[in-house]
Amino acid sequence: MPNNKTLAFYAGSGCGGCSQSLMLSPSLATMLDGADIAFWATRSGDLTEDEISQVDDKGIDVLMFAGPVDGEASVATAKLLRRKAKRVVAYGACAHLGGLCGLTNVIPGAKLRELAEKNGGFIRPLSAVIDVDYVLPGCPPPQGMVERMLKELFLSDDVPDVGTVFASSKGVCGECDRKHLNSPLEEIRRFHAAPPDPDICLLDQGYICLGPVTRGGCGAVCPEANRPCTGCAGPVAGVLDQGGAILQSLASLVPLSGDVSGEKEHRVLDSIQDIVGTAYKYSAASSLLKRRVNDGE
Amino acid sequence: MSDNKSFEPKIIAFLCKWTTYAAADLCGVSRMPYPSNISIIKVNCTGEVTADMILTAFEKGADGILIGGCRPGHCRYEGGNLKGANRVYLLKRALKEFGVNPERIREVGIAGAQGLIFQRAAEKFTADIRALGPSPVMSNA
Amino acid sequence: MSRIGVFVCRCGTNIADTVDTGFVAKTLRGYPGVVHAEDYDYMCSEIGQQKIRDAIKEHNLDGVVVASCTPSMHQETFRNAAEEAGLNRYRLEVANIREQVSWVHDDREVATEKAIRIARAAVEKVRGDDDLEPIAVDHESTCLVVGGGITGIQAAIDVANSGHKVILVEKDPSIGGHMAQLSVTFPTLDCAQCILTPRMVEASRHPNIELLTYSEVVKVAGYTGNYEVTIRKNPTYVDADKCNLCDKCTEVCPVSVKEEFNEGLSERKAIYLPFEQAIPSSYVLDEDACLGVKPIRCGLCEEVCDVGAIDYDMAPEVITKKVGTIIIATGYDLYDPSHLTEYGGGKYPDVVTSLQFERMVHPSGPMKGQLRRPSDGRPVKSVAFVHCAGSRDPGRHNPYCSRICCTYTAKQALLFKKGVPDGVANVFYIDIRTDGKGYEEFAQGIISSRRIRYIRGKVAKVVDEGDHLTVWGADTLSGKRMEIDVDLVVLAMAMVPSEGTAELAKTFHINVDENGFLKEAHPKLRPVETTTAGVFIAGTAQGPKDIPDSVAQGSAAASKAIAILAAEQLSHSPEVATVNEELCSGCGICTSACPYDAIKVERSGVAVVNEILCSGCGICAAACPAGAIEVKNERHEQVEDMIAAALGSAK
Amino acid sequence: MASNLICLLPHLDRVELVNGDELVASVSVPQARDAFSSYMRGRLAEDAPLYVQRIDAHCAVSQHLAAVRALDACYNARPPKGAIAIRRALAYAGVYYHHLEQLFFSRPSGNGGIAGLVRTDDELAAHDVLQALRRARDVVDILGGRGLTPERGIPGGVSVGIADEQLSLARDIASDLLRVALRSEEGFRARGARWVEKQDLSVPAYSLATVNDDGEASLYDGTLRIVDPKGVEVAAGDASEILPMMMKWKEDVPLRVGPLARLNATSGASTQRARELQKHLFDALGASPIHRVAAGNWAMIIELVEAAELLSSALAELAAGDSALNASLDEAGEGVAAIEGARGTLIHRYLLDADGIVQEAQIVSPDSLMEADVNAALSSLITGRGREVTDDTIERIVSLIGSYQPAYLPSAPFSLRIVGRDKDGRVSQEWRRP
Repeated sequence: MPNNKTLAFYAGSGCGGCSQSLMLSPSLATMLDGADIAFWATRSGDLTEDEISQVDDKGIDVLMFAGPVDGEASVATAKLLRRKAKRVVAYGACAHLGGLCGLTNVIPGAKLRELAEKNGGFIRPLSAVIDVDYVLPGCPPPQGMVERMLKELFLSDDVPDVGTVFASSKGVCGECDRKHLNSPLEEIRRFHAAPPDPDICLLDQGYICLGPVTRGGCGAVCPEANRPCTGCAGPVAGVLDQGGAILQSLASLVPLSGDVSGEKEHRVLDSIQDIVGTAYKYSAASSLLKRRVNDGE
Repeated sequence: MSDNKSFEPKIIAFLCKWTTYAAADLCGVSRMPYPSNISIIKVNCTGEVTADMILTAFEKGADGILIGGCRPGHCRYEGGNLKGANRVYLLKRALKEFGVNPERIREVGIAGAQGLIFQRAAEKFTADIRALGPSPVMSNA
Repeated sequence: MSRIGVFVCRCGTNIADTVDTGFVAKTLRGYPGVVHAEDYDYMCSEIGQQKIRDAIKEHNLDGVVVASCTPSMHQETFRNAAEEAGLNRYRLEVANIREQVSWVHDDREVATEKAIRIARAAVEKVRGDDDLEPIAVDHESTCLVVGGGITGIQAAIDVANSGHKVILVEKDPSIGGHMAQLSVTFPTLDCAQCILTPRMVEASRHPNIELLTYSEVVKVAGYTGNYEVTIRKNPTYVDADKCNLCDKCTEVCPVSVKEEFNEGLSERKAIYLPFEQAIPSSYVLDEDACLGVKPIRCGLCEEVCDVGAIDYDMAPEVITKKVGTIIIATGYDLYDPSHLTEYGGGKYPDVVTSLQFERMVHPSGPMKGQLRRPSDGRPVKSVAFVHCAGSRDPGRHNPYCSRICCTYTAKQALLFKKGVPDGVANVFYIDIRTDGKGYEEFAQGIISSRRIRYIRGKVAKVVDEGDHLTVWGADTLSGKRMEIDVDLVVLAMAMVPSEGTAELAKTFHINVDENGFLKEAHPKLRPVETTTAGVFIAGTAQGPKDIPDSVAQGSAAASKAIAILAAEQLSHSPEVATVNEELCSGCGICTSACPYDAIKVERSGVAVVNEILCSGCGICAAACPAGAIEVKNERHEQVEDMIAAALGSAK
Repeated sequence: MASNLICLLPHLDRVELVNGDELVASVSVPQARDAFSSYMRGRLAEDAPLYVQRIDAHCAVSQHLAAVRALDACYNARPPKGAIAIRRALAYAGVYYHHLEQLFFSRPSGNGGIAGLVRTDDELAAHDVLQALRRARDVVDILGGRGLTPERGIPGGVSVGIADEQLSLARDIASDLLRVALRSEEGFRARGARWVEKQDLSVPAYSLATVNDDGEASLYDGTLRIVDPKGVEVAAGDASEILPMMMKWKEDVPLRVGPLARLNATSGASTQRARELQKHLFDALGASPIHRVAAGNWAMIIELVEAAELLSSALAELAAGDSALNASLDEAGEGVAAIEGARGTLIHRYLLDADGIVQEAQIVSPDSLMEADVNAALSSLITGRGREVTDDTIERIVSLIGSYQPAYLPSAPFSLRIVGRDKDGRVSQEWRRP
């Protein structure tokens, strides 16, 4: 059926992966057939504030917003765009969670932080500055999820419920074919040594995999490629803080040694390196703590 | 650092209903006062306390979090307190990365009969959090 | 929108002195979802309860908060009242504003403000509470007793007498345990066999008791009321029903090994009768000692057996039994004397353990009651008894007191003096602990008779000089060094958990304490219960103790077990973990967190809680990476809202 | 500057056109000093390939492989043949994907890209190209383990081999990709070549590219070679030798990287068809080295054919079920590697601690290598226009920047700002790329 909606794509900043993921969708042509395109900005420079202002308020049926919000100017643009659109999709990990950019919120004492602070902008997920109606997770969003979004938003008579996330509410594990042995976590392993057994659950083998805390819908592509899930689709529906969730689960997998001092368990937990880069790779900016603070440390 | 004299810390205490919660009750029964800064949330076991609970408490304005359960080796649920302690141990490492002083979380193991120990722990923790000053987390929105 | 009623108790002046209860009620009235709030003098009074009942009906309440004393005091009272008014009892929560507010804070303004926050947090909980119903469970009415010593026998008989079936499992070929080895028992000095044997017979003949000797429990599955236990019966190679105890087999058996019952002081054949009063009364072929039953390499016993009781084709038999409760009474072992190198434990033949000494003085023991040195058979004229051998020595051996050694050493010294009136008995002690009924009188009688020399001090060293032993020690009262030559040294060995206790605890999903003894649920209030419902412990498996205490615990455990077995159905708290199938991806992390094996990932790919096994501790919920597991009426959102309310923050 | 990740990479930010009274022109390629290093410090080494490809998704494959190869060097690891074969094929697929996307979807013409394109009645149906792009992405997916952003590269090898059926699927796709590449080249030659011939701006520059043992262009590994504007070799060596030199050069020596440089600094493409197609280019514009700026587009489309050919032969050689895919790793240390990224030579350097945690990280991007070259070109353009700023000047600047296409505009998600300043240095005028 033809799509009579007015739509727009806006990537304020970011790496360009999101616009490619949309462009490559097999349903793209169908979606565009009959649609009005208000604008298609793959970088902020494609579009000025004036140009956006010329669009009627609520004149866009669906606006797809990609890239992080990272300063006063981008907050203002996001708010302006919100006025113009009936429905806003946070498209991709940056808009959804802050994405890899969010790690800059946590880097201590770096030049980056000073620069960001001067600019009045930490990385924020889109939902922190405007109401977001739908979320398309992923870095970049996997094809299956893009397809689902296009179908539900543009090619279906029913409008998805506000709050719909075009991914599974369950974790990646639900889609992973690896054999799960329920092994205790006694040693953290990395790609220093030989790569993991491709048939057995990565956590079972001691590799930190964010599959359990991360929304599925991707088909477990990374574990399929014999690499752990790094969490790009954000936390599953039941938790608020993705990093906290994986950390509590990892700690739970470490068997109690019987020694109440916990020394042996701590040795295992201490061997987890780069906690933030591992547990909050994409979600630091949308974590409950949001960014690094100065607590007299 | 802020003016600590006028600063009244907000402290959430997750207390195991079998032990430290009972110790807090005993403080009451024995009329042993402790700072009113501490608000108690009863839990079945400190092993029930999730990362979301701790981080939510910070996000909602807690300056300190006291986690009180059984003494090590005495958990009713076969080491639930130790499992909880391992989770907090790891979470504290993340807090540190976010610049939050991990001293804002303290774990204690206090038996139900140890009212005095709870009183002292409550006093000490409140004083320590007062010295640390307000948590910067909430103003982070 | 919720319809919640809030009742603020003044508790006379207990709360009202410090908390402005009227203001609390008034403030709560303006809180979202609260449709009724009042304060009253004593909410727990009949009038107070009636107020709750009336308000539930009048305002059609779907939740109630009572801000009063600690929930452990009156939560059940209030819940009963609510239930009478037709409200599900689990929709009532208590806000603790007495013990945790009015009694610990004195500033009225501060306390009132805090009481408001605490009450609001309780409102947040109630807002999320669901109707719950206790879980009813059918159950088995058989009791498994593990261990056939005096404790297990007592427990088995008590349960059997209540009309329930009992399966009594013993790993040795006979029941009786260590008590069967003892000479006489303190403080009455009656013969151990004489009081034990009737109990052994009663247990073996009781119509409700099924005796499984030479057997071990290898697996336990299930939960209270419904356990399935797997038991391995080891082959005795002798048909007990056919064996007529003619003893011909032992005469021809060519293999001799140390006899366990006599603590290695004598020898037995590979085919043997455990002891004269053994039950079941049958010979046993010790497969490890035998020259070979598979293939048969000797066959002499079978040849001489007139009744054809010997059956080399017997094989281990694995059976499963369904039981409702379990009592574990697996007893103790002596600490290995070879750890006491300074005393020559396990090395010098004339340094014996207290149990060996029991056998030596036993009239039907290996020496027929005539004390002789194991090394050269000379009569024993002088003995050094050493207290606390391996006990009360935290650095090197066991930190605890083995409780019975002081008294039995007094008894043993007395037995020695009776048997050898001109003999010299020296007792080295740290201090004398005789805490049982009549024990102090018994021991002091022996000590004050001055026929036995009590020396306060530890033995430093024992040296085997060939024809005698030299005991080096010190008398700490006089400060003198001691060097005594004796014929025999008796070590009052520490009691330790019987071999395999740690594995056994794992099998039964219970804990051991820091010394390896089975751990009770509460050291004072729940001494025979464990943290696993329906599994009880008794006797020296739980810690060192004497016969009367062991028997008392056996009976105590039996009564606990009977309470479950006799119940029509078991009732279980509905506040258990629940899995949101929409969120669970089946990662299985919860399964390793559960202390009770109560959660499993099913074929469907989601975790499933066995509500009957679940204790509602919530440890799985905090392990779950997906937030898919919650404890009923303690859901994540409820707790997060409670936190916000307790902090005075907006949601 | 925002804390957007793109600022971690040196990238084209703006063109300074006027400085007070004096009309000058210069591009600026700023990088927050040590920003990338700060971002990566403390991260797991094996995660580096995952970060970099998401900083720069248009060149995700090149970034991934450059990081992976630099990590090989950090661990002194020599990946086994099987792993190199997979990585090579991935590199070719990445270059193909990039070039196709750049040439058809990210040109600074039309109304911003895709929306206009789909409605274009080009003789090469948009649908076909889009389909080819999707299929190229599928090959990246098969070889890299994830579409757009590969996962397979790890220090010392690859995380896992490729299943049989996947491999044969990739082979089928590859032959189709070659077909589309050849048609594209034909189409370009018919229309685009004339355009290139008209764009007469020519700026002599040094050229940098990677050559194989036969001196031909190599898109995965080999020796870095620099030739002077006359085509005479001035330096050759591996990345660790060339890098310090680059850092000294890039401010003032006009250096060119990318498809045109790969033509100039080598004996030519390593595949037969591409070599034949290169002859057309030489026929039109003279022999190598070619300094006509606009020729970059032409070189790029020939490289599209080359990448397709290389991909086909690499896939043909790939043995499914090869289990020796990982080398043992030495103690972690410092490592530098260069790869011929789609946009030009891309150099990564990492310093790891003994635990394999990143201590220092550096990316030398084609943008930064070419800074001096672009400035020379701009300067030449402005001088030729009598220093008068008209709309036409701006158009020409945009077009010029566009001719550095492989390395410039489309891949930077920032807009190109053209800035005029008054005497006091304040911005008096600002143009944005349309």
